[in-house]
Amino acid sequence: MPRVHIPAPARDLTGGEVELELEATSVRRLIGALDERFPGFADRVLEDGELKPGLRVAVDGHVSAMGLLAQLEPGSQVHFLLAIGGG
Amino acid sequence: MAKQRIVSTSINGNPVEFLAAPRQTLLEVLRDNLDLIGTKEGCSNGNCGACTVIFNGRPVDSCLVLAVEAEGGELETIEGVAPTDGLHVIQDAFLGQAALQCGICTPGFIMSTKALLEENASPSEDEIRFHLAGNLCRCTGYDKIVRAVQQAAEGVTN
Amino acid sequence: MRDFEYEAPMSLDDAVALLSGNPAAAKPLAGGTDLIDHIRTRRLEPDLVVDVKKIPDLNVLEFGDDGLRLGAAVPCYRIYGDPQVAAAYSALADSCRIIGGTQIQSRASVGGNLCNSGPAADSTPSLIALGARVVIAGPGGRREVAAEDFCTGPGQNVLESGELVVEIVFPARPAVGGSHYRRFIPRNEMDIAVVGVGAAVELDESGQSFVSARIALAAVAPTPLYVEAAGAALSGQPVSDEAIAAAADAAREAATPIDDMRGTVEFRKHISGVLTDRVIREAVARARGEETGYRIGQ
Amino acid sequence: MATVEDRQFRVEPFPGGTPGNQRLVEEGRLPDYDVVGTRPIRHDGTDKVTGRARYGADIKLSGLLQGYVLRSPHAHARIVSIDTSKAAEVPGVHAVCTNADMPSADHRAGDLGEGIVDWYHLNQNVLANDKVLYTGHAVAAVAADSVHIAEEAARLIEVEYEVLPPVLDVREARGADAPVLNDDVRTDLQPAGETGDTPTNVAKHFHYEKGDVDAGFAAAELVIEREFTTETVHQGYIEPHTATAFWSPDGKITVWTSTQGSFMIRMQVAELLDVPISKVKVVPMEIGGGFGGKIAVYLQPVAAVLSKLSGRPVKLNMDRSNVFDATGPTPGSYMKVKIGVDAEGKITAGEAELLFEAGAFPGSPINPGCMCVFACYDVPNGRIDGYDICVNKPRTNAYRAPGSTHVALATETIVDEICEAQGICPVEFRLKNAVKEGDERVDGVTYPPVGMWETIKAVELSDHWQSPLEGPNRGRGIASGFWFNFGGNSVVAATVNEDGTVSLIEGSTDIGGSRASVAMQLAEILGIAAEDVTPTVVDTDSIGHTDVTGGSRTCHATGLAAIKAAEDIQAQLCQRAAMLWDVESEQVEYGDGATLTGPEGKTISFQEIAGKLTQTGGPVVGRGSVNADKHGGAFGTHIADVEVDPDTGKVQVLRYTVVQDVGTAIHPSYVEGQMQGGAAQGIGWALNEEYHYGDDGRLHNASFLDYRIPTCYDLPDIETIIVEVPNPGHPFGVRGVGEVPIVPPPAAMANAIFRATGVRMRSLPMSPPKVLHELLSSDG
Repeated sequence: MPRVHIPAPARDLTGGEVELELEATSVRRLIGALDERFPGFADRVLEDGELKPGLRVAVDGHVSAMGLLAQLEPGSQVHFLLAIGGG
Repeated sequence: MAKQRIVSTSINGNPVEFLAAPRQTLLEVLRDNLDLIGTKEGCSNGNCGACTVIFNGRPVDSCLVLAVEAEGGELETIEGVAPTDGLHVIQDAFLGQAALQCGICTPGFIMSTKALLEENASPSEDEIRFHLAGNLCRCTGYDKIVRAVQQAAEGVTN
Repeated sequence: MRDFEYEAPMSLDDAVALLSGNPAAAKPLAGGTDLIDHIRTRRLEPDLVVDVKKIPDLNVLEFGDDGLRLGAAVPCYRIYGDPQVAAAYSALADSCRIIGGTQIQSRASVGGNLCNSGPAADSTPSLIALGARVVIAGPGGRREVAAEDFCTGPGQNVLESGELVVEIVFPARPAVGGSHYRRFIPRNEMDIAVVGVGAAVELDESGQSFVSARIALAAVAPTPLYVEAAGAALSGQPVSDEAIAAAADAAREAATPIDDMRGTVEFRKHISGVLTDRVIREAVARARGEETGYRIGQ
Repeated sequence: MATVEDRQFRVEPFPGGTPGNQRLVEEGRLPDYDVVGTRPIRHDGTDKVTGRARYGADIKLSGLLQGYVLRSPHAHARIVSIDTSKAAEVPGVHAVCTNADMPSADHRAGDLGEGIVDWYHLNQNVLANDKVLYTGHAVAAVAADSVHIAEEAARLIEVEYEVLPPVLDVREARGADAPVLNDDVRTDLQPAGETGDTPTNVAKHFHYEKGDVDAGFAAAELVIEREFTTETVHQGYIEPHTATAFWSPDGKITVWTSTQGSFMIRMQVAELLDVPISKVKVVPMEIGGGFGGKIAVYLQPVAAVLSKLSGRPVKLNMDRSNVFDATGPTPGSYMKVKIGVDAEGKITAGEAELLFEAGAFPGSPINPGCMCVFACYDVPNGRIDGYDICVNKPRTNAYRAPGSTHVALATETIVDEICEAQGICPVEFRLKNAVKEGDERVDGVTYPPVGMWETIKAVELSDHWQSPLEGPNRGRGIASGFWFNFGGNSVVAATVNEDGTVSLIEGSTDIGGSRASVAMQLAEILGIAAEDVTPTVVDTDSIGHTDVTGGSRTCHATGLAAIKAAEDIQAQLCQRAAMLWDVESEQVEYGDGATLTGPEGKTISFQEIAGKLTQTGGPVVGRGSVNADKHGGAFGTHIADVEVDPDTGKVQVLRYTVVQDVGTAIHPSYVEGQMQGGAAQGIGWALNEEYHYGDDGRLHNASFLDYRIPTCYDLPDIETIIVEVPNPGHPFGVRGVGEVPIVPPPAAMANAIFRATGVRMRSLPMSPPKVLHELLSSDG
C-alpha cells in the first residue's frame, strides 16, 4: 500500500499519526481515503476539488507534475508540500 | 524649455553632429538620439560603469557627462571597438574566458579594459582589479573577467 | 531631469559674469560627477549650468620650486599622472586615486570636490594637510582663503554669489617631508569615506624627529576638520610610538561625528585614532624614502 | 556495493579551465561525452561583446512614448485622493493613469508555478489606490513625448496621504500592538493546517516536526541554541527593470521586457488587465540579470494601460533608486536555532524558529527556509516553525536559493561552535552527519542520491584545505548549503536545416549562458557540434509554455526538452533513411558520430540526410515538451580564508573555494561562473550589503554607492571544485547550479572570522562597525 506522510499541522486530525498506509491508486483517491478516516482532512488540502493554490504532492521524493492525478504504486511515498520558488 | 544645441563631435572615428538639450546626458543621447544602444544604463549616477565610453582618450561614465559637453570631442563606444573583419582582442578574450553571464555590464568592462590596456599594456592582477573597480558585475564574481583582461593584455603585447 | 541652460565660457571674466548675472540659479560645472547627479535627483535645481572646463586659468597644473598651482577644473587623473606632483604632494595624489573609480577620475576635479563641500570629501583633508590656499575670483575681484577655512557646513562654503574657485596653490614641500591620505571604507574602492585622514609631516635631516605636521580629517564633523592639536603633538617630538599615539588621541578627541548608515559615533571616533596613527606612519616612511607596501583599501 | 567511504577520489584541474578551476573525480568513473563537459563559445556571445544584443531598454518602436512612475514618499499611509488633472494638461503628455484605470482585482490566489500570488495584492503593488505600504510604492504614471516631460508632469500629480506609523522589524510586526498593513491577512498554518480569523501581519506559519524532539535533545551531550538576524538585501542585477507595451486597437497587447519568465509575465499581465492570455504576447529581450527579482510584474501592466490610454507604445524604465526602493529584495530575518549532538558528534535533534520579512504583502521565502535549515544533515528529531510577516518594506521576492542563505548562517555557525566545543574537525563533523540517499528531512521528504558527502570529501582533498593558513588575525571557515533545484515546464522545437545544422527555439530566457547549455545537450544527442546548433529565445506566441529561468531549472528541464527534441529528430531521420534505403525504420539506427546505419552496411551521415529532407517528406522539426519532476537537489561547501583588521573590524577575503555538486557540468565555464558569481553575492551579503532604513521607513541607501555590492577590487580569485554526482532524473545527470553557491558564504565567512578573532558574528552584515564592536566588547 502507498504510504502517506501527514504534515505536522494536520496531525491534530490524525491523532498524532505521522505516517499511514492506505489503499489508493491515485493521489485523489488517497485524499478521499484520508478524509473518510479523518474527517476534515480534505478541507485542509483541497479547494473547489483541486489542491489548494501552492500546495504540491510529492511522490517518492519528487514533486509530481500530475498533482491529484498522480498515480500511486503499492510502495509509493506521498508528501504534501508547498511550492518552492527559486531565484 | 532650454534650446537644443547642435553638437559636433567624432564618434568611433566618424564625424557626427547631433541635437541635444542641455539636460540630456551623453548616455541618453547615445542611446535615444543616436541609436548606439550598446552603451548601457545601470545606475545613472556613476557607480556601476555600465555606461563607460572613452571620451577624449579617457574612460568616463556617460551618465555623468552632459551631451553638450561633447562639443569638439572624440568619443569611442562599444560599437567602434571591433575591427570590420572580426573582433578586438579584448572581445575575443571575454568570449574565450566566458567572462560574461547576463552581459549587461560587458560593454562597460570592455571599454574600461581598452582604456587600461592603452595606458598599461601589462597590468598586474592587482592593477586590473583596481582599475576595473568602477565597473560592477553581479553575475561573474569577476574571476573570469580578470582572466579575460589578462588574456587580452597578452594579446595586446604580443 | 530638470530643464536648464548651458554655457561654456572661454574666459574667467565671462564665467564670473554668467555666474553673478544669475547668482541664485547658476552652478559651475567642472567634472560634473557630483553636479549632474545632484540635478538629476533634485538636490540642486539650477537654471543655468556654467561649464568652466574651457577656461585656461582653471586648467593650470604647474609644479615648481615655490610650490604647486592646481587649476580648479584639473581632473584627478592628471594630478596623480604627473610624477613630480605625485611624488611631492603624495597626499593629494592619494586622494585623487580614490575619488570614485577610474571613470570618475577622468572628470572629477579637486576644485569641484572642494566646492561641493561634503564633509567626507576625499581631497580636502589633503589640501589642508599640505597647507593649500584657495584662490577665488568673483565680481569683487580675487581673494584667497586657507583650505581649512573654505568649508562652512555640509554643502556650504565661503563662496559668495557669483564667485568661483580658480585654483588651489600649495607651498613648496620641505626637503624631508612626506604626506599621505587614506580613508576608511567598508569596501576597498568605490565608497564614501567613513573617516578620512590626511597628514603632511616635515622631519629633520636625520629623519628621526618631527619638525612640523599638519593633520586633517574627513567625515567626522560638519566640515573637513583641521586638527591643529594633532600636528602640535608631533611638532618637535622624536618620531616615536608615543608621539604618534598622542597625535592619534588628539584626532580622536577632535572628531565629533554623527551616527548614520555609514558608521556609528563609536566607530568613527575609534577609526579616527586608528587611521591617524597609520597615516602618520606612512607619511613618515615616505619622508624617509621607505617602502611600506601600502595598498589602497587596506 | 562499496560504501561511499570506501570509494577513491581525487581533485584535479577541470580540463579547459584555469588552475583554480578543478573537479572531484572518482577513480574509474569519468563521464564520457563529446560535447557535454566542453567549453564552446556561447552562441549569443558575439552580440554581447559588441553591444549588439538588445536588452529590455533597447527596444525602439515608432511613435514610442516614455513614461514616469510617481511613487510614495511615505512608508505607510492611506491614500485619501489622487488628482492627476494638472499632469494631464502638460504639453507633450499623452496619458496619465492610476489604479482606477486598471480592472479591479479580488482576493484570488494565482499559481505562478514556483509559488502563489494574491491577485489583489499584486494589483495593489503595481499601482496602489488603497494604502501605500513602502516608500517608492507606485501610485500613478504618466506617458509623454520624453521622459523629462513625463517626470515634470508626474510631479504635478497631487496625492493626499493620511500618514500611518510604519513597522519595519519582524519581531515588532508580529506583536499585538503593531500597525496592521493589510486588513485582509490572516495567519495560514501550513502545510494542511487551519487559517486564523483576526487581521494580522503574520500571513503564514509553517510547521514541520519529525521524531521526538524533546527526547532527542535529552539524549544530547551538547546543546547549543543561538539567535541570528539578517537585514534586507537586494539581488543587485545591473540592468534596472524596464517594460515597453503596445495595446493595439485589435485588443492585442504586446509587451517587450526583460524577464526571467515571459510566460509568467504574460499570465500576470493578462490577469491584472483582465484579458485572455492569448491576447498578450510577451517578447523577451535580453535580460541583464535577475537572480529571482525579475519574475513579478511591476512596470509591464502600467505600460500597457498607458498605451491603451494614449494609443501609442509606451516605455517605462526604472532608475537605480526605484529598483532598490520598489522591486523585490529578499527578506531580513530573525532566527533562533538549536542543535544537539551526542558524545560522538552525531546530531540528535534540531529546532528552529524563523521569522522572515514578507515586505508589504505576504510571500517571503520562509517555507524553503524551513525546509533548508537542517537539509544538509541527518537530523533524526526536528521541529521547525517559520513565519511570513508583513512589514513596511517592498514586497520581497526570490533571491537565489531563497531562504536558504539565511538559515545556513544559523545552522552552519552552530555546527562550527559544536566542532569547536567538542574538538572535532569541521570536515570530519560534516562527513559524519552529511545526508545521504534514504535520509529523511524534518519535513518528511526522503533524499534520492545526493552529493553532500562528496562535496565535503572534495574539501578534504582540496589544495586549499590542505594548505595551512598562516599569519596573525587570519582564519579559515567552511560551511555547507542546500537547494532543491527545480524541474517544471519547458518546450524546445528544433528544425533540421539542409546544411546539417539545427535551429533550436526555446522559451527560456538566457541569463547566464543557458542557450549554450541547452544547445549542447541537443548537440550531444545528435552527435553534432555545439556550433552547429543555433539557439534562439522566442516570444510567447512562438513556443509552448516555459516556466521561469530560475530555481536552477533551465539547464535541467529545458535541457530535457532539448534532449527530447533531439530524440524526436533522431526518430524522424531514421524514418527518412528507411525511406531512402527502402527498409523498415526499425532497421535503421542513429548511432555515434551522427551517422545513421541500416542493413547491409548502409550508412548516411546527419549532414547528408539533412540535405535530403525535401524529397523524403519535407522539413524535420524535433519537438520536446516536458513538465520535469525528477530534478535533483544539490549541496555546496565553501572554504573561506579571511584576515580581520583588529583595529577597524574590516574583513578581507584572502582565498575562497567553492565546492559544489552540480550533477553533471554541461558547459564547465558557465558552471564555474555560476559558482563564482553566487559566492561573490554571498560574500557581499556576508560583509556589507543591507538596506538602511530610517525610523520613518525611508530607505537611505537606494544606490550602488551605499548599497555596497562587491567590486572586483574587493574579491580574490574564486576557486572552484565541480563535483559530479549524477542526478538519476536526467540522462546526463544535470542537477542545476545557480542557486546553491550563494548559500554557504555568510556562514563560511562568520566561521572564518571566528577562527581569526575568537569572535562569533551572528548578525549580517558582518560590517566593520559590527565586527569592531564585537572585538572591542570581547576584549574588555
